[in-house]
Amino acid sequence: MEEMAIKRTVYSWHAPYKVTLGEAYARFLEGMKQKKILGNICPVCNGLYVPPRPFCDKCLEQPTEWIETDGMATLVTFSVALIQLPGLPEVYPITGMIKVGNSVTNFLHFVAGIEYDDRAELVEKVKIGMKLRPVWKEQRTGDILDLDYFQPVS
Amino acid sequence: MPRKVAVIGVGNTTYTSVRKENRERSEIASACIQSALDFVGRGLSLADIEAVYYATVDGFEGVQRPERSMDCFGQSAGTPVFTVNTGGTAGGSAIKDAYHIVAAGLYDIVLVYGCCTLIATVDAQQILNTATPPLIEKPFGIGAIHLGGYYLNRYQNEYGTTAEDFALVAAKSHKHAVHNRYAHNRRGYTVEQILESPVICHPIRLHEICPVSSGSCCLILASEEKARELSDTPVWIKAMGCISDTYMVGYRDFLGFPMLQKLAQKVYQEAGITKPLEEIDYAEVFNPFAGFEYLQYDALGFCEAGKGPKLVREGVTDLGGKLPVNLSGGTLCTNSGIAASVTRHAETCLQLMGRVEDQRQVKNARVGLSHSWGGPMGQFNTLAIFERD
Amino acid sequence: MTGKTIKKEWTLDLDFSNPMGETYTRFMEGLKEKTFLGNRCGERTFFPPRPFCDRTLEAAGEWLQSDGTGKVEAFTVIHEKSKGVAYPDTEDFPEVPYVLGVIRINGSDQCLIHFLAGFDSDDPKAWPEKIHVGLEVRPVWSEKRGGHILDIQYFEPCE
Amino acid sequence: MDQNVAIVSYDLLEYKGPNELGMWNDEATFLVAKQAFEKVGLKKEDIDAVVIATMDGQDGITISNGMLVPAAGAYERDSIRIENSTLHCVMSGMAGILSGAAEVVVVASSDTIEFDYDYITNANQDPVFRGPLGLNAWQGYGLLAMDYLRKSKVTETDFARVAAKNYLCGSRNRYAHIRKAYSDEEILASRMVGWPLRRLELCGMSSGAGAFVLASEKKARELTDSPIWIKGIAAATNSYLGSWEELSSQKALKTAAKKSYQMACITDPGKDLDFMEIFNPFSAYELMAYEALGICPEGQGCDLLREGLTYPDGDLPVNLSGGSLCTNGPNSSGLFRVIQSVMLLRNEGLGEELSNLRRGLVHDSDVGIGAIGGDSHAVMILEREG
Repeated sequence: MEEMAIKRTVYSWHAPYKVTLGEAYARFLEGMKQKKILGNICPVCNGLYVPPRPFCDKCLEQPTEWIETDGMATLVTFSVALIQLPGLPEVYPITGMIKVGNSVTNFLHFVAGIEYDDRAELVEKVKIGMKLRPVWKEQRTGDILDLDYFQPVS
Repeated sequence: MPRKVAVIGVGNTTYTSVRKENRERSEIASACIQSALDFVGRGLSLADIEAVYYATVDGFEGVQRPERSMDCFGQSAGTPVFTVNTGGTAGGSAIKDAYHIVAAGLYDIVLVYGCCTLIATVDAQQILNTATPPLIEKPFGIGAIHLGGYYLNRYQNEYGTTAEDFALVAAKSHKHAVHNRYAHNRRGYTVEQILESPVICHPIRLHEICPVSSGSCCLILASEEKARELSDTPVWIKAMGCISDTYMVGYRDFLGFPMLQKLAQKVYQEAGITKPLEEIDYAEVFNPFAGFEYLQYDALGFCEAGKGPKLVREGVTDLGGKLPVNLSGGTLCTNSGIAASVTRHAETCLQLMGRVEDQRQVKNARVGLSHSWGGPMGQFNTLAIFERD
Repeated sequence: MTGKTIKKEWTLDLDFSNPMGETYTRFMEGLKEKTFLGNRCGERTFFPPRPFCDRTLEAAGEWLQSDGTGKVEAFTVIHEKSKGVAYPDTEDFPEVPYVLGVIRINGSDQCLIHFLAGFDSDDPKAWPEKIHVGLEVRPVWSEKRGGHILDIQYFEPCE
Repeated sequence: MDQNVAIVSYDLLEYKGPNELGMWNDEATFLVAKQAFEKVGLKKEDIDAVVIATMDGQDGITISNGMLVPAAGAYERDSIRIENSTLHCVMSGMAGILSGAAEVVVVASSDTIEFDYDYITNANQDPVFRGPLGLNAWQGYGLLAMDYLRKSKVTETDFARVAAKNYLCGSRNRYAHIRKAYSDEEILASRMVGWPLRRLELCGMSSGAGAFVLASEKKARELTDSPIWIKGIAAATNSYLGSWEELSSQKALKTAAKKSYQMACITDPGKDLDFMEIFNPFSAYELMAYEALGICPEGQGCDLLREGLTYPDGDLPVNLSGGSLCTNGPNSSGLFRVIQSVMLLRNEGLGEELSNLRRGLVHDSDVGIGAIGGDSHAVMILEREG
């Protein structure tokens, strides 16, 4: 058979979804609007969850006690994207695992507010164990990105 | 009493880049299944397969539940297809379930097919980003590579691992992939070439990242009675397990793979293994990023935490060493999505059967290990121990 | 629980490029030329063609050509417009109400789903009576043909 | 089987309309799983494995099982997700127990999200032949219903009547989403969506969640006095391409039924079974299933209905829960039927006094995701003691 250019079906999905989130998510996101980072505490293991959870994975219990943290945090680990990766939103180059207060879990968020010319410099400027503070957006809508990023406390 | 279960057949197709892939997904699958049937021989045909496990992440395939429209699994005879989707571990999860269902006596001969998940993919990172929790973690645009960064950055910070250490373990995979006819990237990058490649996501370099491949892999599992009838080299599943972590990425501390460590304790106990480095003859671990192999050595008890680079420098995990690992080139050299998790098991079985290319065949391997890692941002691990007669 | 909730929306946006393989490519290239191709797999004949036999996995054999006429085996009258994936040329879809049919191309051991149109009545309520199982139909070709299934605009009664 | 597996506990939410639950999938799953454990005194550490019945496209997240498994107790435990049906998940759990890998397995599923049913069931079609036609599940149902209409003596009035029977049952079931007893006339007067099917003959989408617990015989005896035993279970899958005869003959359902009857030593299903819960995403399907399940000869499904045999007060009531027309969680519809059947067998109230049900059949399928071809079916026989 002669060489034949194989056809491809080229298309995109744009599938819409709607959900109503329950209390743990709703309180947390409402808190964001007011520049508050809330957490909740498991009644069995006493672990503090920031962000809060509808249930404690380990104990399978519903955290009942809520607290407002001061937002001060520690950088557990991070990754620096040295190039803008195709197919991903254009965002700050560093995302980190951020432990707020004495949370037993980490908060995935951006680490930014650091001056640089070249992304490669960031690898040296950011350190595991660094102290961080939250930086908020002016316009807040009850969204995870109401918190713009965490910035190293110098 | 549960029955013994063996892997008796392995099927593979050629692997290429998804951009160069011309075959329709059912053509890839039918070729792959036919190669497994031929591998077993002895007149085994599609009609003898009593159930099929299709391992996928269907959202990535461009068709939801694509196996529905692939008439290559014996559906014309009503053969049941079980569609398993647990992310990158789907192959491992499916093998585990197939093992259970044969051990339980519900079927005698089953096929586990690891599909070429990324065949329709335009952009792998875009696809992988859809597996993060929307609304809570997805807006940060993290793909698998960032996750790799979290683990390897933390590992490096803890143990002072050098760029050369990471390149060394990558070069080990690349070196052997050259000889693997079923590897996608067979360029055989050296340590120098790897160190010259750019850092994409600190500390991961380009040649330490898996390609986006097309191609697929399948296994045929059989009950003891059928295995003895159909194979001279059955590879028995000694023990197999799966472990689940939390969903939100933030619930992991990224220092090593503690879940894999817990799973290994359980699976080793079941298989009667107390000294893995001494008792296991071959291992395939899931390394989409070369450095993961080090974290896996720690978790699987091959060495003390952080001592992986020493093992590699001493050649312990290379061909001729005490416990060769990833002589297929690993996921690092071929990552056809879900197929890669089946391949980890296929490669170990092939090594135990003595059926790989001479240049990378481990002599007299009797006990083997296979690992897969996946789920939303690495939520799941599976682990299997194989043994031949 | 306080019953506090928050509403959120999102979309799953993904781009795909799905290879058709040689058999389907050849079939689609045929449509471009207003020919309807099929093939033989063992004892059976398939219009459209199959890449392999679903019973034995053997590669398909001889290629066959048809004028695309066939018979209606089942149909439904679609009264509601629905949203679907934006495949190429779906903007040329028929307006509701329209008829979706199951067609067996003459000689084929496999059916094809496609649109049916061209009945001598504008009243959709009358269509279930106009169309019957066994009705002979033929393809009506689209003006612009890019090598895909919508190169056939619809099937119409032969009479 | 030389060992038995039982359903020992369950919990189920009252179903509502899409996006009306006020919880996300993980929250809903946690709620039901926790309840199911507490009913029989199970603790998190007693759970050996979790099996999830969901599909990514219906959750809007790829690998969406990740979100559910910890909510059902899978942290540090085995878990898997099987997409075909809840009964396929039961087979996974059973295999785990019979192989000795597990003693207690949780099966869970939830629906809290609203998605575009037409869009997703179109995305379930192949992208070469059917997807580009805009084909979706409802349109496929139209083809199947028309075929049935032409092949048997069934009428459109029978379609409406079987739908009305479901709505009648649903109206008495507090777990059902739609609880209005529509009459034949109302159903016939509802708008024509795809001839011959009208809006009230087609399932909608519901939100809800449920979980049930499978246990080995030994463990089941420890946990409960009223175990519900799985006496038979089997699955089969249909071809996607093929002759219309192949695609419309319900071959997979027939195969699965036959195998499960064999396993459960059922020789005359019409007599040996006390009730059935059938997936009926469109009115006609229930009648087609009567035939495929062997409770009447081919072409005579409508006779059973006309004679009243499958009504709540008949000899073999079908869909006492109200069926899929009243409640259809896209992920959890099979789970709903399993739990409703357990409730019937335990006489734990579905609004109707039916205390003599001893053995029932549950059917589940993914025919609802694409309708024409490629559908998997599974049939399970459940039985109580005494």
